Amino acid sequence: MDEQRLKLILEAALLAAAEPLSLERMQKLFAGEEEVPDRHALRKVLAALASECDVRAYELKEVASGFRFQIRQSLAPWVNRLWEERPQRYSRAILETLALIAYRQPVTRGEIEDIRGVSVSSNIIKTLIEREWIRVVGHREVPGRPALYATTKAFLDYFNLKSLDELPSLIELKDHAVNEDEPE
Amino acid sequence: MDEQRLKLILEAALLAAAEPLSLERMQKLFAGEEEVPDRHALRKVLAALASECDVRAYELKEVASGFRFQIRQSLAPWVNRLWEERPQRYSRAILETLALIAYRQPVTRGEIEDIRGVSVSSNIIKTLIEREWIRVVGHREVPGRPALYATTKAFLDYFNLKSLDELPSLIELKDHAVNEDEPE
Amino acid sequence: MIELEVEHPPLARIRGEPLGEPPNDLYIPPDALQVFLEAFEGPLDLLLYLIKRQNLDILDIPIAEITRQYMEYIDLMRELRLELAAEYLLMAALLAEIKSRLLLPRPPAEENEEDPRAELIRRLQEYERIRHAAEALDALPRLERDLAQASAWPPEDMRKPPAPEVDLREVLLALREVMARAQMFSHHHIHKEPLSVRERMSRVLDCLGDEFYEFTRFFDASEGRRGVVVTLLALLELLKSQLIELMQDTPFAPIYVRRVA
Repeated sequence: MDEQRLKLILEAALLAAAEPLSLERMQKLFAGEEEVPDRHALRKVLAALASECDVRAYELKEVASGFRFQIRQSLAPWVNRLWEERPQRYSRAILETLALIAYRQPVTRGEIEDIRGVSVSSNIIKTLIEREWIRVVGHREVPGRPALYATTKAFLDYFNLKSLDELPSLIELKDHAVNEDEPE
Repeated sequence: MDEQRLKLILEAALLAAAEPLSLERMQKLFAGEEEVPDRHALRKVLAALASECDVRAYELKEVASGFRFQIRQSLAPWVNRLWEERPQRYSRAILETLALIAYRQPVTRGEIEDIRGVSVSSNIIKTLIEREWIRVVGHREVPGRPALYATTKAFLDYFNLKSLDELPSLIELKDHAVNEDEPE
Repeated sequence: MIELEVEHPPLARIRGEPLGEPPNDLYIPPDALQVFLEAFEGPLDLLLYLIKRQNLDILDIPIAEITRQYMEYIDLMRELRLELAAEYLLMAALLAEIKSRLLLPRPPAEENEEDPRAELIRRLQEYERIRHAAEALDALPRLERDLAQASAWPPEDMRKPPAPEVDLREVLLALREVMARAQMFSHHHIHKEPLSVRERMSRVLDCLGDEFYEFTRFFDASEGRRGVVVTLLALLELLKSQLIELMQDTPFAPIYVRRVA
């Protein structure tokens, strides 16, 4: 693969990923192709990408878990204003998906769809994974090998739970309406 | 503010936003500064940004709710390997229902059923609403007051369109010249 | 193969044969028939298929012939006791009606009466346009499949757009709603399933990796009786859903656990 092409692919992956990419993960982009670039080739192309950024609003950074493009510090005052306006909220679809993963884990996307009666978009799964509330713990051995999702320690921490057992059981949920005025 | 600086700020904001930015939202980036660039100035800088992308892995695209940088389609095969989840495929039933709503909006479920010749399951409507591709824009004033559905900006954004005008045109209808002597 | 037969329509062969004997050009292995039926989006779709397959013009459908072929599909589906949506039968009735009206000699006074096929043709055309539109829509480049929004990490010492705050009660309310919708509350076995078992299932899967794991290593005495029971239930549940398997070479030898490969 010529260097120009390699550079475009790495640039695309880094900008699409929204998280740092390790060299191993970059190599996986070429899985199944005749020629997988070695780490040396990757580093060379990354160096070229980094120097091209000199005139741009972002730079290539290497952090513990890999490489990422990052907006320059000097532009922070303007970028900050982007988030000032709207406090974000999760959609009902995200909350339902999260709840189902908590209660039915380990569970596949298809199984969640069966219960919800609605297809679950990949974005929902991606959002929850990025938030580090769910992760893939395995694959169901059926055609397509769908990923099995489970909640994480970070999920428990966020909601201040010691274990999943502290969540109300389904029967409790059904019988007692969730008390809106429950003290924190 | 000089044009070079303006360009860097817009580039930063577009890459930080993770969703399309409208010209209004871009102007808000300069709230409180002596000089807020007008729409004309913004468009000029956006055009410059767009042409600089020619050699890069991404392009500047205007969709219904604003501008976004997006990875070129030709690089999708590599980018898609980043994620465990395959992008969702949509069934013919969903696509036909969506197409009907896009081309015939505002339209009721009954009208969709008449044209497709089959009943439309509520799951299909629910999925489309949940993806925020369609929404209820009113009710037809007939018995039962059925909901009228229309497509959203999110639909246009998702399908890389700026307006409904950009939808592929419907095939021409041939006139029905009835053949009186049907052989039988 | 179908195209070849269209050139020499095998129609005469079929005529007179008892229904339920699938004619050659229609023969579909029974297993495939359900799939086949699902492949059609309804009677209009099936009709269009029959018309296109023979390169006929929608504007000039030989009603009698198409009706006959349509009925063969319907009978075949009934024969195999496939559940047939009412829409298919409605269309069969409509075709039969059009056919009979075409066969009846028309009194001269009604010469300028509309062709009985007109309404059907209009519907077929309209449906065909939507079918094309759906295909065109599917072919458009779209996010997730063909495009991705380009984004970069926010500047140093700045959080990403603040992640939404979520109240646990919101999650529980969402669950209540989805469960009520799916009527999952009526499933008895779910009530009694302690969540700790689900949690343990995730943990077992997580630490299994691709290796063998000795059965007893999953049990931690410090968790007490309750912990042991939870682990056992989790292992049994995983076994039942065929996510893990147990192995033992000889009686009383150590039991090993591994992922189902």
